[in-house]
This record gives sequence, structure tokens and C-alpha cells, in this order.
Amino acid sequence: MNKVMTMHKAISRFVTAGDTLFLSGMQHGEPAAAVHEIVRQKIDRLTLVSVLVATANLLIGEGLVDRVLTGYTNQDERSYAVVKARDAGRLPVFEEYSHFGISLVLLAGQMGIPFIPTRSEIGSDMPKYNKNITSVKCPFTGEYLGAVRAVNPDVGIIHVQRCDAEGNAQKWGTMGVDVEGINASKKVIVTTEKIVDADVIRRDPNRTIIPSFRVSAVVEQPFGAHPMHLAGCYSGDMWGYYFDTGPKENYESYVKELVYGVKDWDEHLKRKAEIKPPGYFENFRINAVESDPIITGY
Amino acid sequence: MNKVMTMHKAISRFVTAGDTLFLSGMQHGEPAAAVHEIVRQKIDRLTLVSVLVATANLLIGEGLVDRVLTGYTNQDERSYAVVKARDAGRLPVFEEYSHFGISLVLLAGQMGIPFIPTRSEIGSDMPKYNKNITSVKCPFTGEYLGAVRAVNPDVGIIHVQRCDAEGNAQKWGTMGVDVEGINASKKVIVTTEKIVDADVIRRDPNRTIIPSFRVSAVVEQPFGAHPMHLAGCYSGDMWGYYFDTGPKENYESYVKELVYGVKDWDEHLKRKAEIKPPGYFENFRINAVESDPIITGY
Amino acid sequence: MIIRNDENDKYTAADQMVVAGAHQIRPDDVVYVGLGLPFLSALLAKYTHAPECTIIIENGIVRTTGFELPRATDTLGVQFMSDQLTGLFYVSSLGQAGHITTGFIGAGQVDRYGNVNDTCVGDYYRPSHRWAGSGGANDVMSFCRRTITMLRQSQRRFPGKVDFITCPGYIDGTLGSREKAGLLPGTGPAMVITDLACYTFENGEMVVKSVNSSVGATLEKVKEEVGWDIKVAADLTDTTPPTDEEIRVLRERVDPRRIWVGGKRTPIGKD
Amino acid sequence: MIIRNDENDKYTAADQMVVAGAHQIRPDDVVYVGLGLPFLSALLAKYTHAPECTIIIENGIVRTTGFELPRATDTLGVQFMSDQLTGLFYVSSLGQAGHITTGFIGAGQVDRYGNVNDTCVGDYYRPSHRWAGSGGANDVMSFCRRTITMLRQSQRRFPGKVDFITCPGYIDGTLGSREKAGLLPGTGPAMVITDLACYTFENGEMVVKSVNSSVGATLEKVKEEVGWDIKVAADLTDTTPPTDEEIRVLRERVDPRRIWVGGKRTPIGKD
Repeated sequence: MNKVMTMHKAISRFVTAGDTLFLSGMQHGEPAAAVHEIVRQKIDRLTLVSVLVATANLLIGEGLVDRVLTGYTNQDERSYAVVKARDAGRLPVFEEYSHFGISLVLLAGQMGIPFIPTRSEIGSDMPKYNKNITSVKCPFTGEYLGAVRAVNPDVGIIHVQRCDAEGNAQKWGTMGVDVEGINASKKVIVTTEKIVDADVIRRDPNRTIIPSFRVSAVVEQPFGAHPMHLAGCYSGDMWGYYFDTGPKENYESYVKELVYGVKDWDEHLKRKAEIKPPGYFENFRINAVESDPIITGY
Repeated sequence: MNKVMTMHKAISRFVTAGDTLFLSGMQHGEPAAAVHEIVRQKIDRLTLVSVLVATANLLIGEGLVDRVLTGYTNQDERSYAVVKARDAGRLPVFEEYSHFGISLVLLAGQMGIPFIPTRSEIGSDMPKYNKNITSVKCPFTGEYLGAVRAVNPDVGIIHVQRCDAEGNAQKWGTMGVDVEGINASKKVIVTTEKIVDADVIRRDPNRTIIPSFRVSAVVEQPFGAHPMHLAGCYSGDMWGYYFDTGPKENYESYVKELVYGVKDWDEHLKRKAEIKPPGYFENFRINAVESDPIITGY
Repeated sequence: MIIRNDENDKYTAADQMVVAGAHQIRPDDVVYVGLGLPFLSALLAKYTHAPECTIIIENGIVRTTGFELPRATDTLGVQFMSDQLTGLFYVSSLGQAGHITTGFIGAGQVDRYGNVNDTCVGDYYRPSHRWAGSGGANDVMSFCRRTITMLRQSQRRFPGKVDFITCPGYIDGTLGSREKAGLLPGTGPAMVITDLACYTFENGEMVVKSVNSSVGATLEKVKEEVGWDIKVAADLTDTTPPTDEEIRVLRERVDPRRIWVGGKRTPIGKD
Repeated sequence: MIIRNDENDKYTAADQMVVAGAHQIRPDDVVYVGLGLPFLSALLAKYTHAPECTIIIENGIVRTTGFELPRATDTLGVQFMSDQLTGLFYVSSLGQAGHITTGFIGAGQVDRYGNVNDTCVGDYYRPSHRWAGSGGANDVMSFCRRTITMLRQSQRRFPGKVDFITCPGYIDGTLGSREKAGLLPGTGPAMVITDLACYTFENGEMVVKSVNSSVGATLEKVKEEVGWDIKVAADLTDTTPPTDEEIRVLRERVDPRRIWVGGKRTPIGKD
């Protein structure tokens, strides 16, 4: 079934106020265009699960987030998004794990089991303040381990290099918590640099990280991970983005001009190219290196 | 560090009597050449962990196995290997799981946790006869689940399409329990159709399933998975193999001629080509289909 | 024996089983299949009323296109041009997490409550008969929303109670017995398909749902080959017979090389 | 301040930290590193005495070759020509299973027993200061055989007891406290490296092992900037100073673009 649709439609149809939302892309190829669309649509009361997703600060700053499952977030005054949320009485609850802990809550979700044991977090003070980290006795050895509770996000969004029209999605480069996160999610939105013919996918099916029947929507969105880099496609401007959305004035001007002031991501990119020095986007071009093909057949 | 060595050396150096041995290749690309070498070296008192590895019957038939962790094995009179082992007082103990159960004991081993919860096996009679399947209470929901005990094989052997001299191994096609099995293993032997330049690996590092520092030995062995098929390389003759080693006479002639009667796998292949009808090996050639390359670079 | 198994007939009892299996596959189903008749059922459904169904095979194959019918579960042909190739853990986790709608398994024996025995008859340590064990069957029956068991029927294979539960059906038949064991609600055996009849479950107990009269079976014969006094569904019917078109697709497209004639694999060949 | 941080000096206190870190990496080590000084230490070791060490980065990178020093943890340059690219779960599992020999982390604070606080000062719900949280640091300290903590030293950052244990060191300093918590024997903090000194652990308690006298530190100054009466190792020495060759490799090969001058990232640039 062809699932290709616009970003507007994918977000309005499959992301609902109150959802638990997984965002892929641990510092690599996050679904930035999709996040901007969620902000534009003001979908709120979200619970956020992600690891080091830069544009997640917009969701917090715009008061759309109730709770964040995280290993690492700027929660201090240096992040205006947090200050703005706090001033508006919309500061989320931060439920803190280690990074591995986040990958485990999602793995347990992917596996369909309610918890998973671990040796992380147990010697720390995190379990005291996070009721979803506890301890469990090994039924074989009798030893105590940590245990984290499974999470099944209502919707997971991933940005990938290529995907077919039905939703078979392929990503390469560092994978962060992408595989566990989208596979744990009940609904999945794939945004992709390029929709490719299904045969491109099928000539290298080991690279597929989620199969089509698990995917609700496919959105073709070139440069959809900018300001982050994406392997094989473009390098990034993470620190530039943090500067553009860090101090109050920068942040407010960014959301006014580049989120609410544009109708979609293509317009965002066009507007950003006007604001930034000439050659800003050209600068992200990479020196392409091709892999050797693999062989299949029978 | 270059870890390339002969099969004889890899097996004699890294497989020891009494070891728990993981064999990769669930009906796809099993390390058949390595298994034959273990039989030739008569390394015994093994505990075997594998899923649907055809040549494992030789290890049982030759009396080298004490225990088998398995989801599926011919244990009846139709398999002469089992009859021979029983007659010699060398019938292994079969510790039975579901197939998913085997993948889980290995996943827990890979993760470094002593057990993992599951909803498989619990409604069955398997836990009554397998002390390494039990139940565990979820510390969050209070519900009871199944739990299987982790296994860390002393040595894991995998056959792959390509690997560099240091041991960075890449396999594609169906993966069975390969990733969990070799990553759970303490020592790893990689046998490969072809040793490739490290740059071939590094231009597609997402395909690497175990990194070099986890690998003890690399053996270049073309047709190393025969009689099984291997994606991109050759099709297989599994049923032919089962016929060749099923009935008593066939089995005894096979081990005499094609295991003990040859010094290594190249000789095995040569001898087999002589025994089989002309064109036997040519028949396994595939119609090659190439994948599109992926791009990396910066 | 009145059952048609003759190759000269237009279709055999095995064909009827394949077609009945295919009819259980809905257009958007995610179907877990293994070697033998279930492969044929899945391919027949894909080439007729369910072209978009997803086929999952335990070695790690996820595909939405047809494939050359194999002689073994995993062959290069079955792998070729899949949507996704991964491993047993990944595809089984899809099941455990509730994403596989319909699973097919074979069986050594099946009992009154749908429990399947693929392990042994008699004492576990001194069995009078041994099968090869669960394979993936326990996982399928534990995880899938609806599991369909396919086997040739005989009284010996339909005992009132199996000696060993390899795959849990409704266990002891009491309400909530699966949930009590830790299995998720909304899973379990949905149908048993044999050469004689199709069976569904009412309150956790197997009942005759339809008789394969198209191949000469009768309710009397069906009951003879069941090891307990089996109930009959109030709306008992004849099993929907294969259409000419289904048989044509089965012969020409699903199994043109006649690998699974009469439900049994033909002799050795290249995988 | 007697500590050399002047760019005009041949090397700075940050350089001394980087070199001391590199000296902790053995030729066959599997090293987990994060952004900042640890990246520099790992690359320096790789380009000098440990060319075969494996470098692991939490986003899913495993590599045995050097790379262009990045401004962020994950960049296309750090990914490029890796031996293996995978995810956080895989590389952290390598750690949890005991395969990572040496881990490096930064820290907000470190206390007498090596516990690291990256979370908050004061009450958790009303903190007087907040850091960003564990990131991967808890995992590294929980799993690696030897964990090395690198931070700039001040009394405020060296309290006797941290308000929040983000990464468990020897917890309360009693014998077996890590094991009691469920952590594996043979893991834990091995060294703390600051701009003033290097510290090891004796019976679970931090002791001054060597003073960075090469950059002007003295034992007196070191003790001033510790929040408890710290013990001194019987074999106290000067920290081995950087060699000319090490500084040359650091400047010319590890960080030719001078991204991490003085241990701090230079202003914005393309990742």
C-alpha cells in the first residue's frame, strides 16, 4: 500500500495531543522537519522519548511537552527553551535514565516484554527519583540486578536516507537508538531524503530497519534532518542551531521566522538560506565515497 | 592485528574439549568446514548451542557432544547419528527450548545479563524438563513471565561472505541467531569465503556484525558453508547432505571418506566432486544480482 | 479410505487443506509461515485475494512479494528480493510484541484444547515416540493473534490430552488459562485444518466447524479419527471447496515444479 | 594561579591532562570515549604507543583507525571508514558484557570514593545547580573494567560526598559496595585526571598519585582544591610530563585545526 503523503498530513493524522512520541536520530539524522511541523501544529501534552535530539528543545520551549524520558538534557538557565517553558508553567517532568537505560526501555518495548534487566543505573541515585527503574532478582543466580520498565511510544518518527513508497525504510551511519525506538512504537512515520523504487530496497534487504506493515506514513523530505548531518547526504550545523535557538532573542526570532513564519520545510530551508551567509547550504556537501555492492540472487 | 590462520590451527588453538560451542548459520551459511575440522580433531565433551545446523549431526554421531541446547533436533531412529551416539553411550542430553528461546539465551549472553524475560515457552511443558527456563515476576506490573538463563559460549564459529584480516566480519542474507550467538561467545572464529581489504569493510561498516577485537581467528575458506547455501555465493544441497549422512551406510561412508579420509576442506571438496555426478558444484552457481551502493564520506 | 489423495483427481485432500488455509489469510494480514502446506497457503492467498499480505519466515525473512516455492524453509530463492532480511530474534519479537496477526504451524498431535505436541509420546525421558521439538512452533502459538494448526488427521494424532504440551493452546480448557500462564489475551489457536475437516474453538474447546466433503470426508469419518467425543458447531457446514481458479493458481503459479505434490515434498533436488 | 594555560607555553594544563589520559591506554585496549579531552587522549595514544587500540563511541561507532577530531561526538568524519557502525544498544552491551577495558568520562563533580555527579547540587527537586544528567557516563562507570574521570579541579567539584550519584564509584567506600549494588567485580573508577594531579584509588578511596608539576601544580595547591583531607599515595610522584613528540603529534596530527585549544572547543564551525 502506497503510504506517501505530505508532512502536514502525516503529522496531523498520526500524532495526537497526549501521545508518547519517540524521535530517532541520536545526533545523526534526526527528523527535524517533522519536529518543526509538530510545533507548527501545536500538538501538545506530549511525552518525549529520545536521545540527544537537538530540535526537541523547540517542543519544550513551545510548551508542548508534559514529560521527557531522557539521559541528557540541558535543564539550566543557559537553555532559553527550558526557561520559557518554566515561565509559562509548562516545564516538563524529566524522567532520568542513562543513555543505555533509554535504549533498554525501547528494546523491551520492541520485544513486547514489560521490563528488562540491566547492570546500569543500579549503583546510582537515579532509581530513587525514577519509579520506572527498580531492581529484580535473577531467578537463576539469586543476584539482584537493575530493571527498567518497557516503553511503547504511541508514535515514532524517523528520518532515513531511503525508503520505498510502502514504508520499507533503510538508514545507515550511526544508529543511536533508532532501531529499538521505531520498532517499539505503535505507529511509525518515516520521513526520507528520497523515495526509491522498492527494488532498490529489495536488492539489499538486510539494510531495512523496519518493514512496511509497521509503517503508517512515508514523507519525502530532502534535507529533512538539517541542522543535523546525515550519512551519505550532508554534514550538519548542530552548534549553529544551538546558537540560533539558545539565547532568548535568537530563539524567539527562530520560531517566529523559521517555524511559525513558514508553511512547510521547503519554505523553511529557503528562508534559512536567505538569512544565513551565502553558501550556507552548499557548505554541507560531502565528498561522496561509494560502498562496494553486495551480491544476492539464486 | 592480522589473525589469518589455517582452519587446522584455528580449531586446535581455540576449540577445547569441554567447551560450550556456538555454531552460526540457521539453515544459511553454516560453518560446515569448521565442523568437519572439529570432528577430524576429535574435540569432545562439547556443549552445543545452535539452531538448525545440518552438519552438527556429525559432532553427535562421532560422540563428541555431551549436551545440546536446541529447539529442534532429530532424536529418533531415522537419524543414524543419534543411533550411533546412543549405541556408543554418547547420546547427549538435549536441553530443549523454542527457537526464540535459543535466540534469547544468546541475546542475554551478548548483553551481559544473567537472564531475560519472555512470553515464549511459559505455557508449555518445556520448563518442567529444562531447569534453565523458569518464571519471573515483573517488578512493575506484578505479572509473571517466562525467563531463560543467559549462555556465553566459550567459542562461537561463524562463516561469512567477507571479513578483513583483523576479523571485522560481514554477513548478509537471513541472519538466524548469528548476531546474538557470536556476540555472546567468549572467543570467536570467523571463517570466510574471502578475506577482503579492510577498506571494503569500512566503506560499509553498518554491515559488520562483530568487530575485530572480539575475534580470535580468521580463516579463508571458499565454499566453507557447503552443503548449505550462502547468499551471494552459492546455493545448497541440504537434502542431499541429509541423505548422504542419514542412513547408517551412507553416514559411515561419509565420515570415512569425506571427514577422516581428507586432510582439509579443499581436499573434502575435491573428493566430493569426484564422488558426485559431474557438474555437482557447478550446479550451485547463482544468477548474481548487485545491490546499489550506499554513500558515505564527509 | 474415501479421501481423495489421488493425483489424478482434480484436487486432493492436501489441496483442500492448502485452500482452507489460504482462506484464513485476510488481505492485510501479517502471516508467519513455515515449510510445507503453510507456504502453499500463504502463496495462494498472495496470488489471489490477499496480494498485500506480509509473509514472515522465522530465519529472518519479511516479504510482500511472492517467491519460488522452496524445498527447505530458508533458500536463496526465499531470501531473494525480500523487503527485509534480519534474524530470528527480530521477527520473533515482532510476534511477541503482537504484530503478527496469523501464524501457521504443523503438529505431531493436537488435543481437545488445541495444545500441540511436537515433543514426545509417553514419558519425556523414556518416550515411545519422539518428534524433533518445538522449533518456532511454540513461539508462534504463544504470540500470534490467531494460530492455525495444519496436520493430517488420525485418532492417534488427536488425543484428548497430549502427553507433552509443546505449544500451548487453551491449556486445560478453563477460562483464562492462557493468561494465567503469562500469555497475552487475544492470542491462541483459532483453527485446526486437517485432511478431513476444519475445527474452531468454542470456550477453549475444539469443535468441528466444517467437513471436507469436497474430498469425500463425512462427519462420521471425522469423529472416528478424533480421540474424544468432539462437539460439533451449531452452524456446521461443508468446507468451502477449492475453486477452479484456486487450483489453477496453485498448480501454475504457486508450485509449478510440483514440489509439494499431495502435501509431501518430492525427492531431493537443489535447494 | 600557577597553572599553565597560556597558549604561548609549550603546553598547557589541558595538554598535560590529555597526555596523562593517553598514558592510561594500553596497546590492546578497547577504549570508550566521549567528546572533549578523552577524544584527544585516545587519538594521541593511537598515533603514538597504542596504534592497535579500538575506539568505541556511544552513538554506535567502533573503529581502529584515527579520524579527524570533531566538534561534536557524532560527525560524518567520526563515522567515516569505521570498522563497524551500529547503535547505542550494541556498543553499550559490549560494555555490560565486560568487553570494554577502559572508559573515559567527564564529570560535574567527583567525590572521595570516586562517585561522579552529573545531575544536581542540592535537593533533586530544588537544585542549586543542574547538569545535563548521565548521558552515557553511568553506563561507562558501571561497565568498564577501568574508568578514568577527567575534569578541571576545584574544591567545589571535589566534595567529600556528592549530593547525587550519577555514576557509581566505590559508593560509600566500603569493601564490596559496588558488588552489593549489583555491579560486576573488577570494574570501577581507576583514575581521576585533573589539571592539577592524577588520582588513583586505594581500598575504594581516592588518593593523590602524581602531581602535575610540569604545569606548575604543587601538592599544597592540589590539597587546597579537594573538599576533604585527601590521602597521598606512598609512592607519590610527578605526573609524567608530555614529551616533545607527544606535543608535536597532538598539535600536528590529533588537532591540527586547533579545535580543542586549552581543552575547550573553539567557536562554531561546520561539524
